[in-house]
Amino acid sequence: MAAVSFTVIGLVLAALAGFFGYQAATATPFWLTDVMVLPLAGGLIIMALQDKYARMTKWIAAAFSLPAMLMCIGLALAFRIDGAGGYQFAEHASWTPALGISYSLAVDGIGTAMFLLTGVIIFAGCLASWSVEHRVREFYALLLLLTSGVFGVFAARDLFLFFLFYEVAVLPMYLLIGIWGTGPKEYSAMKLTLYLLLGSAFMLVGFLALYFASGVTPLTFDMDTMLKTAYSPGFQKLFFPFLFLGFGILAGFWPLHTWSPDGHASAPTAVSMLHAGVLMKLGAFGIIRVAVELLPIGAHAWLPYFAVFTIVNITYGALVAMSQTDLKYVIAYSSVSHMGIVVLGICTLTDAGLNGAVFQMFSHGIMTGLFFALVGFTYGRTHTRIIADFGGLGKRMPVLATFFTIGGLASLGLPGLSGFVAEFMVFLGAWRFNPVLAVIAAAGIVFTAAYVLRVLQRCFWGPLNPHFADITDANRVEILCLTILAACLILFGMYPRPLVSLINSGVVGVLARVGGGG
Amino acid sequence: MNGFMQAVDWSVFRDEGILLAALGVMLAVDLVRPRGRPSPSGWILLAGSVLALLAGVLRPVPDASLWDGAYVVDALARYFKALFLLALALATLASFRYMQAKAWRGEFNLMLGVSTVGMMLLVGAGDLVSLFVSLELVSISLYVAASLARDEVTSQEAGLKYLLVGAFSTALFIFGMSFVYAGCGSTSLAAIRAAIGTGPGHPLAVAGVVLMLAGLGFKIAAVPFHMWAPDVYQGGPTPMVAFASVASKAAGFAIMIRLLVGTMAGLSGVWIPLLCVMAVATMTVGSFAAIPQTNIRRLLAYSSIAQAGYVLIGIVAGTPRGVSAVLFYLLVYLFTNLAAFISVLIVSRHAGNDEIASYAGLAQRSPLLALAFMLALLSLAGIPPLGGFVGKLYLFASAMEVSTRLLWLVVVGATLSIVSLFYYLMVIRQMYIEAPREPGAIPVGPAATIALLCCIAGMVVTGIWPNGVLDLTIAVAGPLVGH
Amino acid sequence: MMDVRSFAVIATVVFGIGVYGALARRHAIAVIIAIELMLNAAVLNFVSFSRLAAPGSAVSGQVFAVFIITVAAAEAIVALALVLALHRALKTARLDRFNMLKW
Amino acid sequence: MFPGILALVPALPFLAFVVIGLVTRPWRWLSAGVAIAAISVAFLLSLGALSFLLTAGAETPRVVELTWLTTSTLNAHIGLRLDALSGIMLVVVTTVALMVQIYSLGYMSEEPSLSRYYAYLSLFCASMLGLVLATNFLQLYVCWELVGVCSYLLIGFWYDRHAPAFAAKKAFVTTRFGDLGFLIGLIMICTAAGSFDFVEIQAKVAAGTWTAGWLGTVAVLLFCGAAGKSAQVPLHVWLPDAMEGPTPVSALIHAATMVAAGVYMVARLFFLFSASPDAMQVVAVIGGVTAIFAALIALVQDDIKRVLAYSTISQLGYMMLALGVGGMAAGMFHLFTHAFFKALLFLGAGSVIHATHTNNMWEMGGLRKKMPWTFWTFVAGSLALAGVAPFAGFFSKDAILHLVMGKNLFLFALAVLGSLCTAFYMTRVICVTFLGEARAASGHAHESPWVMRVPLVILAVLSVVAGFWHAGFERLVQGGEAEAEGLNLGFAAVTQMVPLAGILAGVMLYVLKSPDPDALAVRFAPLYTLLKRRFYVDELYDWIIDRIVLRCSAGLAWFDRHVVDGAVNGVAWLTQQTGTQLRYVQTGRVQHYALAVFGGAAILLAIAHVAGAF
Repeated sequence: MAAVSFTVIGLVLAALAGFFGYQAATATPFWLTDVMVLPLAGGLIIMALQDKYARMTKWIAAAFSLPAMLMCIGLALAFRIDGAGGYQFAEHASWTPALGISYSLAVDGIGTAMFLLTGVIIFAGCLASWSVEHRVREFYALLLLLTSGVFGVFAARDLFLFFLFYEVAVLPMYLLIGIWGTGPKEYSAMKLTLYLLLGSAFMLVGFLALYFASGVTPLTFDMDTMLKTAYSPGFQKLFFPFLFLGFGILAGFWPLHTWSPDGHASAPTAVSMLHAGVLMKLGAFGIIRVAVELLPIGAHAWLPYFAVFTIVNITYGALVAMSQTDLKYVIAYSSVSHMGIVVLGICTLTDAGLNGAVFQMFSHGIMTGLFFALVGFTYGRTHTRIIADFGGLGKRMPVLATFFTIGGLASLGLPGLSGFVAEFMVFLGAWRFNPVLAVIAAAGIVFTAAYVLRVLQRCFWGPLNPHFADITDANRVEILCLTILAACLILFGMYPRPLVSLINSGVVGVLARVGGGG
Repeated sequence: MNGFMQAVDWSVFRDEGILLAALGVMLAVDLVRPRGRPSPSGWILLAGSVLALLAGVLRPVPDASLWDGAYVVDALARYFKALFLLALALATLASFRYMQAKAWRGEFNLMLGVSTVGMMLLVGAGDLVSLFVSLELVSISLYVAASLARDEVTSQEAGLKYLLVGAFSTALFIFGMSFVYAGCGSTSLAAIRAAIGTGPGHPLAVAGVVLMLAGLGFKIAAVPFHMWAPDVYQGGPTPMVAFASVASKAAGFAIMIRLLVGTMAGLSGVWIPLLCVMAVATMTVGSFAAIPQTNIRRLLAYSSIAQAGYVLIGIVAGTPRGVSAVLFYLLVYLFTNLAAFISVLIVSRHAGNDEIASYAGLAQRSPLLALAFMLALLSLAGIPPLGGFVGKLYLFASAMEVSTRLLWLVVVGATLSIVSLFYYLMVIRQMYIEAPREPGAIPVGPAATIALLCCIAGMVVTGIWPNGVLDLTIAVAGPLVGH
Repeated sequence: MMDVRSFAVIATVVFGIGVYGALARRHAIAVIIAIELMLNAAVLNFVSFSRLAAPGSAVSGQVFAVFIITVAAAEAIVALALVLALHRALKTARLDRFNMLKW
Repeated sequence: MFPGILALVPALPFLAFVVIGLVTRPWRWLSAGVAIAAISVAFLLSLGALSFLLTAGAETPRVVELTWLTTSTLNAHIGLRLDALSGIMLVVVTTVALMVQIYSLGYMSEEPSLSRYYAYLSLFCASMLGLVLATNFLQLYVCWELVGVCSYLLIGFWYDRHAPAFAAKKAFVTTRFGDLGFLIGLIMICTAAGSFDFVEIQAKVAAGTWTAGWLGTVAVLLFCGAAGKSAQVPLHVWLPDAMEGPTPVSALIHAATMVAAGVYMVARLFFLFSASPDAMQVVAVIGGVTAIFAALIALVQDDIKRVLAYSTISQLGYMMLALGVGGMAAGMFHLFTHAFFKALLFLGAGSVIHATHTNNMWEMGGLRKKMPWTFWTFVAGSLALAGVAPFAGFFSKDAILHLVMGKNLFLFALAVLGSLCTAFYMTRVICVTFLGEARAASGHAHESPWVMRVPLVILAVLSVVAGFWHAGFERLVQGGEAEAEGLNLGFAAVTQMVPLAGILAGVMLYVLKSPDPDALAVRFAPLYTLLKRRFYVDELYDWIIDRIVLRCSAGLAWFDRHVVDGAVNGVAWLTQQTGTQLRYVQTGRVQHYALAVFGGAAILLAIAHVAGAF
């Protein structure tokens, strides 16, 4: 077996080296494929690793996710914002011409922002999983596989490819939650997987409809071709809900959100981070990229109604979070609430709203990643997540408490942290769209403040629970993980301009297609 | 009819001949074999099927028509023959170790071989008579194969049930045929097609077609003609079930394509709505009834019932794309279901039972087996990047292409695939999430490993690079429809 | 034409009797005989309908009938063998007793 | 040079925050030094800015800006705006902050987390100065929230005790509630104007772009934020509880600067408020009611800091009242003087608390001898607060009363009554705390160290002399052409009677004990209880939160788990049940299978027949 595993590892490395070498030799960098392939290669190598080298797993995972993150940052820096932005780093290759499938990748400003988010979260997620001891290799391999899927969705310009990556991103969750989760993990894993795949089934129907109705010969899944197609209004109105709800499930759209609290609460730390941080964004991303962009008339017809549901998302999520007793449930419901802001921003179809929505996708991704990491670290020390069991942990864990405070403040939309920028833009957009909704949505943030501070007060403030008299504060790996995340929150909260400009270059394209109000 | 005595170009039967020759050798060897020596029948069957397959693929028999079209060789026939031989080869390869200790393996292999020959003749049948005879050749040899496990009463019960329900359905089938004969005045498919034309058709013929649907439904295990399937899948010898679940089902779809799409397209107004009903019922019952199962073979039986429902969508579409989707899906299904049954074969032999609970911790006991089984289940559920996804996508697409009126069928299918995912995940949960109940690895054996790897490769290749197979199926399906 | 129709009616009646027997009788042998009856109804049809057939196709109905009889015999043999084997194991030939495989 | 260099004013404290947080955290005195150094430079720069304004004139605001974020339709900046208002506020904030930071060296000398303390203080100063210098609505809001969070962190500085933890949360949530109005108002006006910029919006308001009614709505919404921040009724409940924070923090944030941000905001947006008489009326009434309401409660409080807290609320009410009746300069002048004497009073109270380790006045007493510096400076502050001539408060309050009398007699009556109460409760504090015989906690009290005394003295001096800048201040704020309103001596002489009466009453009750205050409390028991329980406002809010919000929340949580998720699980259950039931159709009896085949065929025939196929 040793020979086999070394052979496999050698082959993967050689393929990787060959791939990069080819790019270097021909001076044609496949940026997006590179970013996508890195985690996958890491995952394959980890799977091929023998058991006795299992302790190397984490380092390999970090060694592959760190360059992925750095490349994402490079991607964001290299993205040319000047002018209309548009799609960049495009790659195109024929795949299955008989079905009109092509390997077609490209990102616009929105996609680039999501790449950045994913890169940061996956590296932080690898660090946050440092304490996993059970079946480590499978854990990291699945985690990295999933990440490749996520990258793929954000870059796909072909609906088939989009769907393929989408499933690759969603399905490993079943095992990740089922094997390494806590609590009713099998139940949660099953619920999450079935619910999300039900969404994807509806998406698929929508995709096929788009495919046939485009009327081009030969038929194609290429999204750029579909963008040029004017689907009939009746068609758009019929299929928009399929796509919106299909993606909406993943985006935590009320009332299709109940997989999220259970799933996030049961999932292991890094999986919660990735899931709430990145995967839920796939849903919102899909709504923008597929539902809204391809079916603009349908969007205009349906979104005013869906917007009402997002208001429920925001306020209801916050109110429900208020009376949760389990820390992870609080954060899960807060995700439901915050994702409502994202979808509301999309529903407004305004410049400010869409920019805010995407910014919130980024911001919430980082913030919720930070939260879940913190909860994971705390749970690792206290072995409880029940809020009432905590108390005064700040005394013993000042570092964790500080990061929790930063996360909490970002969550309640404190200016100076990235959450505010996003929420503010969404509210601006929502006001133009419908003032009543904007007011109710804004009221939601008061509730958010209430429950976030309540959690802070109950868990980290107050007299120290003597039960935890000798727990320890965060270690170096954890601090690194938390610092990366918190730095993003602060950086883009203090000076959002670069990120907003990046996102705006994509939003301009969406609005040009949708023809939304300014 | 004057062709019967004509000089016949027997070379059109080359592939069947190769297999038959192998069967003859097998019989002879088993006869002269000294007692106590292991029977080489498996090897001979494998060699025969692989030879026939290679011959069929590398040197395809050219198009031909014998006896006024009572037997034809065309692209469709060649495609299905290759498919049957592939199934036979893989099933034989995988069951070497399983069969080692069985006293009845000689007869069993013979029956599988005969049934394959029957299937190969069946897909070439161009006349109701030859169709009926070859169909019965397939069926009777499978009845026998199903009941051959003499050491288990359940095997015989399964065989008898299979036979009785099969004979009952056959009776309906040929009763229907007799009306078609009355309505169209001929048993030749070409003549029947001409008689039906595009018009509403003779009422007797219409009634006959409806009755024939019952017989076809039995073959593909479509609801409500499916009820034999769970019992036979559970009771029959696993290699037979593995083989029958893919090959016999494929044979059923082959004659469905031949009869309905190829011959009775003029009556599509009659059979399309009926098949729609059957498809929905089949998908629904298959998906739901599998949920409470605790026996893996029974679960897979219901799963294969559900799969038949999906394939029916392609027939319902009735277009070249629909037929090619059916052909594609059947090939994918071959790899997928065989992978599943090979895993079952190995685990059941090791565990001594078929309980799903025996799969607990399989991922730790035999990673390859668990991986193959998981991929098979995911492919059945239609998850990319596996062949099952492309196949299902293609089937759904073919239905949506026809008209948006079939949209509901696709929505039902897509939703039910989530229901079926539920029980597939339950099995995956046992394999990957639960801890092993007993320690120790489960050995797979080299032959079965090769078979499994072939199946995995088949699933993955059809999922990631389906181009070749797609082009082939499109080429096969093209001439069948539309004239 | 009239006689063909009446043959068809007779065949249908025979078929119906066969169906009834196959569904209602409990003894395996009786059921097998009933199924033979159903097959024979088809045979009757084929023979009588061959009069309606196109001139060149008349014989094919009769040939079909012969094949059905042959195949039915083969089927019956296998069925009887299985009933025997089951009878040896379970000491009964009642079909409703053969229900170890269910649900 | 100005105002670009002013970027340093908020930047230096912010840098101090970063440096303390990342570098000097382990060395607490070094951290304190960094913070004080930063604020000192900021203070000097602020003084420079003010003198620049005084010499170069403050008619037109000087603005520099930087793009903060930009999309196709949004254009948000951060920048610096130097004009009279911001110039004055800079000085007020930096002065008080500097005093408080120096004072804290003594007051917090035993605190192990001193680094954290100074880090928070620095962050607060940075945000507050950013707020003061804001050029646009967005920046104002951003800094507005940031000072709020600093307040939250500092109130909860001793987070390992329940009360501060709770008070901090309450402060944040309550102000946040007001900020909701601010946010909505801000979105309304900025969406309508297509800009966040004060200058642009002011121009549009002046051009009559919007109706007074609409502007009034916006103004009232914005005022919600101001009311929350400045603890106006009914959002005042957080400020008394905020006294759980360290006393210097109370002096800086909850007396002099942050709570005055609401007043500053109204003054800054005076162009908007003054465009709507209705909004002005709202501001005035809320201010007037707050002034008397809080003063009444202050009469009966036992906690020295709470008395001062209610007094702060009351004084903020006066400022709002002044703004509401159109006296922007008067309001701001009261803010200016109040900052010094209220900071002084808090620091004095802190000195007392530092010495006695209690907040309860009734455990003190007789501290005059033991803490003379504290006593005399405290008296100076009290007289200023009471509005006794010629202390600073006299000038500012007199201007307000004069203005109000001209506008609204009812509000004037409230204001006068409030003034009476003010004098009375300050007298009460002094009598109970410093005079009379020593009680339990006063036993080993001693004067505070010099680092605490020096700020007291400086602030005391400012409390005495700040009032004399009255005319200059008004000129600066109103702009050169506006005629500064002189002191009306006759009016002043009459109103001067009010605080004197209050002092007299206080002395009678608490020094001469005739009538005996306890007896009065018994005699007017319902009224006394009403005041003691702070008009039951806290109880009302608790009831609303407990009974309505939390029950709603629990109800929704139940709904989510049992109805929404119940539906999901119900579907799953139904699916499983269907499967289970369907499985029993498979009876195992072969004739049933055959029946199904026959039945199926029959159904197919029937369907085909019904459909008319044959």
